[in-house]
Amino acid sequence: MATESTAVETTEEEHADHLSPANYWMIALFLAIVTAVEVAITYIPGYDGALLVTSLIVLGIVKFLTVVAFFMHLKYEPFTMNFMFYFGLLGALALFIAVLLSFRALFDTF
Amino acid sequence: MAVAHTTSGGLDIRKTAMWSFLASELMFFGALISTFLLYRGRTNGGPDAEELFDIPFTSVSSFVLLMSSLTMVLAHNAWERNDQRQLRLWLLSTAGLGLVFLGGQFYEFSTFVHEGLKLDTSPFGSSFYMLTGFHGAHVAVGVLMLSAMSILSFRVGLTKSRGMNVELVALYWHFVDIVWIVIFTVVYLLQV
Amino acid sequence: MATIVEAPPVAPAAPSSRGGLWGWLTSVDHKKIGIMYGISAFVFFVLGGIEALVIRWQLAVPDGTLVNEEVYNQLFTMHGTTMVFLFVMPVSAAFGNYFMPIMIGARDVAFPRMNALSFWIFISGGIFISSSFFLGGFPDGAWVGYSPLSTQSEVIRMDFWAIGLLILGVASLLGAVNFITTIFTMRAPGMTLFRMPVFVWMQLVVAFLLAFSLPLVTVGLFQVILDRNFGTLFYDAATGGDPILWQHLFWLFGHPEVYILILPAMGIVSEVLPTFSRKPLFGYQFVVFAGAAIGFLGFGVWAHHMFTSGLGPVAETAFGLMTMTIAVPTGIKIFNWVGTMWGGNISFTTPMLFSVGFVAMFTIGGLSGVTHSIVPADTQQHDSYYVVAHFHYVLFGGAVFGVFAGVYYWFGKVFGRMLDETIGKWHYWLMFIGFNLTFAPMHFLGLNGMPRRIATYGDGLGWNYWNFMATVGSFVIALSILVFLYNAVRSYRSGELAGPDPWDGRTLEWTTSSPPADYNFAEVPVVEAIDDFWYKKYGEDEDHLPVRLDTNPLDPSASAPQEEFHVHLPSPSYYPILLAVGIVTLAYGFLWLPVGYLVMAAGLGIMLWAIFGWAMEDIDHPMGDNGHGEGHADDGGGDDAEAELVGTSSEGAE
Amino acid sequence: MGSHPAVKNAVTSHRQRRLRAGVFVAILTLVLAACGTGGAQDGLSPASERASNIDGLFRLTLIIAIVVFVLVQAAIIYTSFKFRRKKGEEPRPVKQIHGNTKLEIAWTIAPAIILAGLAVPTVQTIFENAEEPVDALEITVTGHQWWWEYEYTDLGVVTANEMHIPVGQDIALTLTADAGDVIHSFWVPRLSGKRDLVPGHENTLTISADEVGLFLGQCAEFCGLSHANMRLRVYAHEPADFDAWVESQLAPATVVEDSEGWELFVNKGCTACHAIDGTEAEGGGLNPGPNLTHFAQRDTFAGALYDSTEENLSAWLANPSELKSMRPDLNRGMPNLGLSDDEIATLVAFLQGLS
Repeated sequence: MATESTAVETTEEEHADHLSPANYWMIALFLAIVTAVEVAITYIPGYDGALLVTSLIVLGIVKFLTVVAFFMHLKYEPFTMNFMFYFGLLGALALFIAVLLSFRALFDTF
Repeated sequence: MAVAHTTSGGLDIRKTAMWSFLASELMFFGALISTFLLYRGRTNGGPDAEELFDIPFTSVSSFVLLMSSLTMVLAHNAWERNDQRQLRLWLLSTAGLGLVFLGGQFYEFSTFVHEGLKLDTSPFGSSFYMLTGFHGAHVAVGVLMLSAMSILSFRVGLTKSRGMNVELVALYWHFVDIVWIVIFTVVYLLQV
Repeated sequence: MATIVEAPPVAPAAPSSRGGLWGWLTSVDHKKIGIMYGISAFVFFVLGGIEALVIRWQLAVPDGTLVNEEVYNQLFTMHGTTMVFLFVMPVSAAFGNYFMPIMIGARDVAFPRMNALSFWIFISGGIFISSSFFLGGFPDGAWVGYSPLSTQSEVIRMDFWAIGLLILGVASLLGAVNFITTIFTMRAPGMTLFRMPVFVWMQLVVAFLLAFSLPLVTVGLFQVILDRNFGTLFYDAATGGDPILWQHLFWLFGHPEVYILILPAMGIVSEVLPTFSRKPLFGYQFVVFAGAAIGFLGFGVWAHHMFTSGLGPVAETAFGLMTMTIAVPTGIKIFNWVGTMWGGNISFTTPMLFSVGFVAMFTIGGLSGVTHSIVPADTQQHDSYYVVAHFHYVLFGGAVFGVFAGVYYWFGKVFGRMLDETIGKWHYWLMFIGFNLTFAPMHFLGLNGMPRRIATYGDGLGWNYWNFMATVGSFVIALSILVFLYNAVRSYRSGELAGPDPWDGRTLEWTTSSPPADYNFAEVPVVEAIDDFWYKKYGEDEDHLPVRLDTNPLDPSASAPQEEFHVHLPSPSYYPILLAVGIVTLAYGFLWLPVGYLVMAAGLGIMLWAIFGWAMEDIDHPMGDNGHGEGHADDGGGDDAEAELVGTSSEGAE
Repeated sequence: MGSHPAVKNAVTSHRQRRLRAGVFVAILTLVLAACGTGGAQDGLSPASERASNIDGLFRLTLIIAIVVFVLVQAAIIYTSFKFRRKKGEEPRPVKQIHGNTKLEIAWTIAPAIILAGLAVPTVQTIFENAEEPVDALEITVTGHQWWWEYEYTDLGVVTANEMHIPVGQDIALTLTADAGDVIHSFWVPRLSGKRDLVPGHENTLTISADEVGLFLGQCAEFCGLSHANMRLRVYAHEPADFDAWVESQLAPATVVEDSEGWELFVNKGCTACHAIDGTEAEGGGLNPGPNLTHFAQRDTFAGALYDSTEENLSAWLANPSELKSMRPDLNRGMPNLGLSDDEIATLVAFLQGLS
């Protein structure tokens, strides 16, 4: 690698201390609770159909974004990286929803 | 625009590469999950999701993987503080939790096969095993990298000046975790 | 014209550790890798061309008997596969590898060893697929490999195809990650995104297209391999599998792929037209945005390849309209290219001829593309020779003309000597005539009801005349390629010396020597504008006309002996080629299970050895370099991380 | 699109402009006339309402495309000549123009408007051609490697490769392929666009014929070895003639069950694949072949590839794969039964007796 890496080091310092281990434990606790809620609501009688599906998807998204933003520090990364990842995420979602729609296979059995 | 010395825009070279690779991986798992969603009802007379899935069991292994993200981020934190002892501890715990998850998946697969769902039973079976199998392979690669990292940590010590390994492995590991978050919700919870 | 400085007759003798065959095999220099990409792509181009000639000879007259159906099906499958994956893609990678880093003022790509790995995986994948010829026959399921035909053939030919494409996919994905990273992080000071040459922009868009589309076909290819070898039921209609799924996965990749093939050529043309018009590119930002828009929209139109598969009128309408919208950014590009020439002082050199030919021929391909978006009309055109005509106007009239524009434009930069202009013009006009003679008649053939991929056709359907003309045309193209080959060999040996800036160029590559030094720039350039080099050469008089300045903006290395500069460079490495050998060994073993398990084990062993060696390699080892032994704190560990990146992609999923 | 300055300057006077327009229209007419061959498989000679819809839409698009083509190419050629540097001339400094936002907006909007204009009839035709026909004759088309099977669902007629339809009536095709087969595509260019036959799917396509005649077509989706030899014929009759054809198809097979030919037909295993209605030969098996009940009424055989002459049939029975590439070893296509010359003669006579 021909270029020096001084710039690397400086950006490194910038976000190193955003979160402490205590924060991470709290986030993990939060994730654990969300998971527990996810599992729990599938056992509540009468809590099913669109309501259940929506709740599960929302909770899943919350977990997903929490890990990405804090554990993976994407929240503290430059725009370019956020753009690449979320662009890919939204792109993947849109494409696959379109594909499943074309098979009429998205909403029929949920 | 600042006329800086080296990397334009202050982007870290290896992290940029890793994030673009992970974005690409999103598409990969997206296609696998879509295939599963398309085929989930096509059981060809074989067992279906409701018969097979053991939600309490899978919840535990999901929890294990989720917690491995915590240990990973703690390892990363220790590495940033140059705390070799903590780093080793958390790296090894992460690898261990990963192994527990893999063990759970092995147990799950053998149970399913026992109950009559094989790779060639139905499109449902094919797509289920392909999706979870590829995820498992990713976990296994992660465990290998974590082990290599731990060995390096014992032998030479991993410091911030010695490259970006821990950071990159952490990104990869969390990615494997978030994919499982989606799989757990979409493939398991929504199917029963 | 710039002064012509003394340059060595051929590529300069490299330091011993970097020279010779071993030097090429272990090189991590993006320029050498670019040259290797270019030459191997050209070899595949000739192979694919020979396949095409046999196809055309067979179809010259009705009920042709040169080859039988079995051979014919193999030939057109390999023609398509070769031209798409083994010629146009790698030749774009060749230009990208060689010029992208130089054009952004970098000394190399972000991950030089990964770059070498991309190339070696590509070449082993190409050899893997082509070797099927000696091991049971070429793949014969068409380049689109539609299931269940691809899962039906009992012979291993389609395994060669599916596994080969997986291998090539790994190569492209690594290349894409490398290019994205390079363009985002390695630009010279002042080289903001919107000062980058359009060629670099197009490489960036292509890298994103690859990164986002390859995984989709990867999943599909795995499904085909699993179906063929492990009894999975993804495409087995009897048990509920759905063959249409493959079409979605393939075209979700396959349509962006079309833009992966054409955008680099558009980038080349966007460099050539301004240089020879002596004007900046008209509407730079619009051209860039149009390129990005084409790439983005390219993901939303895959189903227009499936208008006859029974999507239903609603989906057909949606995808038809989406397809139409792509004509808008494409039109913007064409108008801006004409606008670039307008008011210029155009010199019709060979690269310029090819570029203007590109614009003219691509327009035809674009317009016939619009007729495909008219869904009902497409149900007549689909899978007919009309489509063959269309995509050859895009990929031959477009991509290949663009590639040759690039070859004539940059040959002097790469090899130090210019291609001969007179022979070049012969080449151009022969190719232009041959191309139109070959492919224009196919429009008529298709509209007259001739389907594609047929080994023979009956007499009395009114197809004889145009088929014969197309065959004549294809041999004119072949002749033009011979002329080019003659030109290339002759000029490489004794062509006119190029000097650093033979065309009075506008971008950074012309500030360096021809060929550039290993380290590209002795001094990393500082960029202040689009077409920075031009504005360092020319000021403006009171009428806003450019006036040549007295300063010498060339990089010091362009006019001085190379030994004076000591720039830290990555050492050569033999692990990339070793890793590629391991991967291809693994692939060969897979085809002949259970005996192959031993071969696979060997392949895996080689791979592990290579990955381990890669991670542990001290890339500053004094033996491997020009003696630059100075420590570089970041490198050892950093490449460790790079190795792991590679490890995940080759072992894990893709 | 015409807003480019090159175009404005290219045309110098009114008279010239009119002259050029005249020449252009003349050439266009010639080109369009020269395009069609009028052949039996010529997509530019539509013979049904839906094919005409498609053709009209295509011609509209083509005219617009040709206008755009001429304008753009004229601009390129004009610019190339006007601004070229002559041989031996020194490079001349020119103004470094970076762009013009107004022009950019113009040539973004102009194509968009043209396309929007094209979109309207396109969408109309998509839905028009997808409309379910009323009082249609229903035929299920099954694609096989490498021949076509037609089942007239309401009439109880089963035939192969040659489809007979009445003039002026909509024919509702249901298109499918067996689970073990591959994707094919049904295409009779003069009657309609093509539609795929996908294993596990049932696609629909409506065709019709405005005139009596023979319309040719062939498989348009690559389906393996003998894709090129998977041809089909559609015969359009006056309704009365069509009824007569149906009647002849419904008549019992003219088979003498203890004739030498029948014995041979059974003993050589032909019945494993080929059905003859009204006899014990029910076909089916791993590789169902064409129903032969009224074979002698057909003009062609082997995927409509060969005329049903004695000579062709004899050659076929002697070695089918020599006349048409097939893979009988993989249950795709007719096997070589190793017949003697006498047996072949007997079987050909038997087949030609199946009227």
